[in-house]
Amino acid sequence: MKRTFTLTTAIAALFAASIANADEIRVLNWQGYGTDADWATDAFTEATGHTVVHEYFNSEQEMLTKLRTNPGAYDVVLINASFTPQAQAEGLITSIDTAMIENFDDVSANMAENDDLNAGGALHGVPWTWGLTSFAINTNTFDEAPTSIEVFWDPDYNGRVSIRDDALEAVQFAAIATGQDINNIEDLDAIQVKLAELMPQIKTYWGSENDWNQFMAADDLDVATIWSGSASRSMAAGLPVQFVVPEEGAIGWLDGLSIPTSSTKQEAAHQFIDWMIDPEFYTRWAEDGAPASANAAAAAALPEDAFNRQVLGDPEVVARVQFQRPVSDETREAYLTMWQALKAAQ
Amino acid sequence: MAEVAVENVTKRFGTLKALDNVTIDFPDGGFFGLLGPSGSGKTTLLRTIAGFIFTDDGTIRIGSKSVEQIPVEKREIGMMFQNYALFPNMSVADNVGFGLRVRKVSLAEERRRVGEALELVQLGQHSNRKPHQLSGGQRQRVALARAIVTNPRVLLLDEPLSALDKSLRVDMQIELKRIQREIGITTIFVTHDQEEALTLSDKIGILRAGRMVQAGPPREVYNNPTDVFTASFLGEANILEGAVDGNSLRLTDGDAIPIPKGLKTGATFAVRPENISITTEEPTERDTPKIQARLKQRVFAGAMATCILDRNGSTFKVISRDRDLPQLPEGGPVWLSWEPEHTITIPN
Amino acid sequence: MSNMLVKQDRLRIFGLLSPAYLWLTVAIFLPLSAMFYFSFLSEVPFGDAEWNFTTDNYRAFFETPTYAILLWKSIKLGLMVTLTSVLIGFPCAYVLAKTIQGRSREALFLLVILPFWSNSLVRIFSWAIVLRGNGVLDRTLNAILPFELDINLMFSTPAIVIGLVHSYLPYVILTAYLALQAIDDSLIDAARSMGAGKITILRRIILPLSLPGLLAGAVLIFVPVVGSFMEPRILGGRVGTYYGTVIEDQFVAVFNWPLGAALSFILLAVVLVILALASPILRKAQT
Amino acid sequence: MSTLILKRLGKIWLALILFFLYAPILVMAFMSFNDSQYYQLPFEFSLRWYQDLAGNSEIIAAATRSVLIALITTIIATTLGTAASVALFRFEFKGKRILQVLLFPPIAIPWLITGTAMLIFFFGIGLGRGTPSVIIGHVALALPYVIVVVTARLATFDATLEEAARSLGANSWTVTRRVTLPWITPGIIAGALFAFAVSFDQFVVSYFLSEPGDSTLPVLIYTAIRKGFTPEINAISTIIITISMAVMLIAARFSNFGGER
Repeated sequence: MKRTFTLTTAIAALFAASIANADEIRVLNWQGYGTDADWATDAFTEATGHTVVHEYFNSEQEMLTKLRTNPGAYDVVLINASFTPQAQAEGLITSIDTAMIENFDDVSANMAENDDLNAGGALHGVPWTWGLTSFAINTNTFDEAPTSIEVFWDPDYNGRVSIRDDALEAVQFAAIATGQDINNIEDLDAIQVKLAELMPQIKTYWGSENDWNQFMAADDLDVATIWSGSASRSMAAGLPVQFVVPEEGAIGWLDGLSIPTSSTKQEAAHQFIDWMIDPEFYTRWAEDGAPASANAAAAAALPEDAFNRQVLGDPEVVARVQFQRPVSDETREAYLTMWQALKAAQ
Repeated sequence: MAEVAVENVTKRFGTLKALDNVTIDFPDGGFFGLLGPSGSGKTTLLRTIAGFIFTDDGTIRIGSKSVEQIPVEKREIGMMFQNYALFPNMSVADNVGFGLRVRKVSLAEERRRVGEALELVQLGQHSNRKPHQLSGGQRQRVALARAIVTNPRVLLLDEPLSALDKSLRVDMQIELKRIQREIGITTIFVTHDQEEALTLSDKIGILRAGRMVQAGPPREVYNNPTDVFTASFLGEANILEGAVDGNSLRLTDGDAIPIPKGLKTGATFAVRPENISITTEEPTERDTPKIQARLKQRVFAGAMATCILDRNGSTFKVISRDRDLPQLPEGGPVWLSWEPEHTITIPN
Repeated sequence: MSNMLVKQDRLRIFGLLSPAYLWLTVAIFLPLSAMFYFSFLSEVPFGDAEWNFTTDNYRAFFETPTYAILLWKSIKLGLMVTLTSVLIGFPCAYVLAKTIQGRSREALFLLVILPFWSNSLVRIFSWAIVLRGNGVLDRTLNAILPFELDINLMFSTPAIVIGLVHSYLPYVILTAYLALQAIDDSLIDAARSMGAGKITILRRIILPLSLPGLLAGAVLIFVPVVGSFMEPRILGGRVGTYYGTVIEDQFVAVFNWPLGAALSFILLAVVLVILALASPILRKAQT
Repeated sequence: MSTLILKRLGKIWLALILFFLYAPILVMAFMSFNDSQYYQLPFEFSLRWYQDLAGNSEIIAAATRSVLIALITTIIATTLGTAASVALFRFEFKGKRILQVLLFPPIAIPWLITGTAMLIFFFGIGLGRGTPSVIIGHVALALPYVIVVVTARLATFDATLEEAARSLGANSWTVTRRVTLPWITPGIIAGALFAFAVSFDQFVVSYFLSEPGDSTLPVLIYTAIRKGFTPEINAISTIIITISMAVMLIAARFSNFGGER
C-alpha cells in the first residue's frame, strides 16, 4: 500500500515537473552582483516556476576552474568579455540562441556585436553590464575633483593612496597614466618606472569592495582606484566619495552572461538571462547601486539623476574609455612577475 | 603460589645477548634475589619472567605451565616497579583495586580485599589519598599492596628498595620479608645491593654479561664462589694466586701456604676479610695459612675496623672487631692468618 | 619497554595507525602528489591544453630573485612570530599549570582556546579596527592618557606580527601547558631543597622537561606562518607582501598552478630542512 | 623577588594575555551593536544587525551547518588522531620517523594549495563535491594538529604505568582506557578543541568542496568580502562565541580534564 502511494506521488511529481517545466538552475557569479538579489530570483521563480541557486567565485580564473572541473553543475555563468574567447575556445560555453531572449533586441548594437562576446563567430555571452575601472576621491579631502590621473603621484597625498592588488589592473592603470594603449602596451619599462614611483605613495592595496569601503569609511585613503559599479554603491550607502574619470582615460569592461555547454537546462537558462537584461530588473537593481546596463532600453529607463546616466551616459566620458581585450597567459604572467617584484621591493 | 623455572633462556637485542642460556629455578614459596652489576641481564631476566619480554629460546614455567607465549597480563604475576608506577589519577584504594577490577571482582569483594591488603602493609587509613600525597615509603607500600592483592602466583620486584634512604630501607627489608612469609608467595627480586640480596633471599642468582654465573643459597654462594667474579662481587675477597706444590700453594713471591688436600691442578684462592686475623708475632700453629704484610691504613668504623695492607704490591683487606686488634704500627710488618677451612678454593 | 615486534604488536600498530594515515593519504597525500606532479608540467592538463614535462617552475624560483627575497622575508616573519609567541606564551602556560589551582584552571584553559573558534577573517578585521589611526586603540589610549598620542599601527610589520601572534598564541600556550602540567611538583621542591635558585630551576628542570611541548607549539606556529598570506595582506598593506602572497597569486590571479605548486613544494622543503637542522640542536638542549 | 610577588605577577600576566586574546573578540562583539555598516566609529548602539540576522536564513543555515561539520570532524579527527598518537608513542618500528614527518605537509603547505589539490583529486576519483567530501577534507586537515598535540602530552607519560597495569592483568584495551587515556585526557581535549577550530574556520576546502547552496559560514564570509559583509557576520559570530563559552564553562564546572593530579 505504502509503496503504491510513493510510486504514485513520484510519477505525479515527474508529471507535474514536465508540465510546468520547473527546473532548478544554478548560476555562477560574483556574490552580490545582481543575479542573486532575493527580489530578483523571487520574481523569476514566480514568473517561470524555475528556482535559482547561486554559487560564487572570487576571480575569473577560479570561475574557469569551476567550469572545467564541474561539468553539468552550472546553467548560467557570468564571464567578463575579456575571458569569453578563452572559455569559448576551451568549449566551456555554448552559443546563445538570441531568439529565445526577447529583450535581446534592445541591447546596444555595439555591445551585441562585441568581438570578444562573439568569439568563434557566434554570440557566446549576452552583454549584460559594463563599467569603468577608474578612481574615486575622498570628498572630505578634495574640494574640487582632480581631472588628472597624476593625482596618484601627487606628494600631497603621500600614504593616502590605494590601488587594487591585481597585476593586470595595476599595469593597465599605469598604461593609462603613461598614455599607452592598455591592450597593446609597447613600453613596459615606462610602466615599471611609473609604478615604482607610485609604490611609496600607497598606503595599502585593496582586494575587495569590502576592503575599499572600510578604508574609505575609516578615512584611511584620499584617492583609490575603483570600479564604477562599486563607486555607485558606496555613494548610495553614504560614503564621502566621488567617482572620477580623468582626462587620460579609464579602463572599460563588459560582463556577459553565458551558458555552459554542459548545462542540461538550456531553456531555463535562456529565460533567466532574458530576465537579467529586462529593464524592469535593471531599474530596480540600479536603486541599490549597479553598473551600467548593456540594454539601451534599460539604461534609458533610469531616472535623469542616476549615476549611470550622469557619469557613464556622458559621450565625452565614453570616448575616453579603453575597453579591455583578452590577455594571453604569457602577458598576464609577465605582468604578475613585474607586479610581484614591485611589491616585494617594499 | 607456584614454582618458577627458567630453562636455557636466551634473549638477544640486536647482536647483544642480554640473556645467554640462563637456567635457574625458584622453588615454591621462596624469596629469591637476582644480583649482578648493571647490564648483567638481571632486569631482563625479571622482565622475561614477567612477560614484558619474550624469549628467543628456552622455556619459562610458572607452576607446571610453560608461559613463554603468554603475555604479561595473562601470567598472573604481581610486579612492583622501581619507581612504583602508581597511577597518578587514582586514589590509593583505586590503585590497589585496579587488578581486582580488571578481573571483574565484585565491588564488595574488591573493597574487602583492598582493605586487607592495605592493612597488611599498614596503610589502612590512607586509602583515599592520591599517590602524590604520600611519602616515599608509603608509596612503596601501596605498590606492594597493589602487586599482591590479586593473589598472583609469583611476585616480582624490580629494585624494590633502591629509591628509599638507608634507614627506611632496612625497615622495609624486614617488612617485606614479614609480608612475604605471611602470604607465602614465591618472590623474585632484582637488586644491585649484595647486602640486601644476602639478607632477604633464600636463594640468590648472580648474573654477569647475560649468563647465570652461580645460583644457590646465599651462604653457599658466599662461601663457595665458583669464580673470582662471584667471590669479589658478593662480599669482598682477598685473592691469592700461585702454583700448587703438593699440599701447599706456592705464591708468586715464594711463600707457601697449606691448602686443602687432594687439589692437584691450578686454582685461585680467596679469603674473606672478616676471616683474617692480624698479629704482630708469627702464629705458631703448623697448618695455619699465614702470610706477611705491611699495614698501610687502619679505618675505624665504630665496632668494626678495616685494615688495608700491602703485600709485595698487592692489597689485602681485613675486617675485624676493633677491640680484637692489637696496637699496630702504621707501616710496620704484621702477620695475617686464618683457619684452613676459610681458604676458599675457586676452580679455574 | 618491550621493543619486540611480535605479530600481535604489528597488528596493533597497524590497527591504530592505519585509520588516520589512510585518511591522510586519501585526502592529503594523494592530492598533494597530484599537485607535485603538476609542478613538473608546463600547463595544467585540463581539456585540450598542451603540456610537457619541465623543471622550469622550479628553475623560476632561482631565476626570479623576488621569490627568494620573499621566502627569506617570510622565514624571518615566522621566526619573529614564533619567538614572540613562545616568549609571551610560556609564562602564561606556566602560571596556568603551576599557579592556578582547581576548577578555575580548566575554565581558563578553555578560555585560551575559545578565540580560535571565531572566524579568522572576522578576527583580522577586528584587529584592523583596533589598530588603525583613530581606531579603538588610539581612542582608548587617548581617552586614558593625559597627553595626545597618535597611534596608527595599521599597515605595518608590527600589525602583521600582532595579528599572527594573536592567531597562533594558543598553540604554544596549550602545548607548553600540557607539558608543564605533567612535571611533578616534587621535582621542583627537590631542586629547591638542594638550594637551586628560581633561574636554575627554570633552566635546568622546567625548560628541559617542558621542551617537547614547547617545541610542538613552536612548530605548529612557525610552519603555517611561513606560508601565511591573509593576515599580512590585510594588516600589512603595502609591506604585507610575503611568500604566501606569490603562491596565492599563481592560483588565483593567473591560472598557473604548476608554478604555484612548485613554489609551495619549495616552501615545504625549506621548512622541513629548517626543522631538520634545528632538531639536533634542540635535542641537545633537552638533555 | 618573593614567590608571592612572582605568583601575583604571573597572574597579572595571564590576565593581560587573556585580554590580548579577547580584544578582537570584544571588538567584534562591540561592532555587532554598532549602527555603521562600515564599522565606523564613534559607536552608535543599534540592534539592527541582530534583527537583520534573524531574518537571514542563509547565514543561520550556514552557521548551523558549520557547527555540525565541525562537530563531526572533531569526533572523527580526535578519535583517529589519538589512536595514531598512542601507536607512535608506544611502539618502535621502521618508518616511524617518516610517519611523523608526513604530518608536516598538511600544516606547511598553504590550505589554498591543499584545497585545490583535493578538489582535483576528489573529482579524479569520482568522489565529487558535497558534505561528505567537505568532512573528509576537514578531518584530514585537523588530524595532524590532533596528533601533534596528543603526542606532546604523551611524551610526558611514564611508560612503566602501562607495564604496571599489564602486570596487574589488564589487557591492552583496559590499559589504554584506564591508565593511558586518563593521563592524556588534557591533550585529547586540547586536540579536539583545535580540530573544532580548524574545521570551523576552514574556508578553502569548504569553498571548493561544498555543494552550491550548502555553504558554510566561513565560505559565506569570504565570498561576502567582495561585496562587503555587514556586521550581521559579527552578530552571528558573537552569538556562536557566547554559546560556546557558556557550554565550555559549564563543561569545565562539571568535569576534570585540566589534568588535576
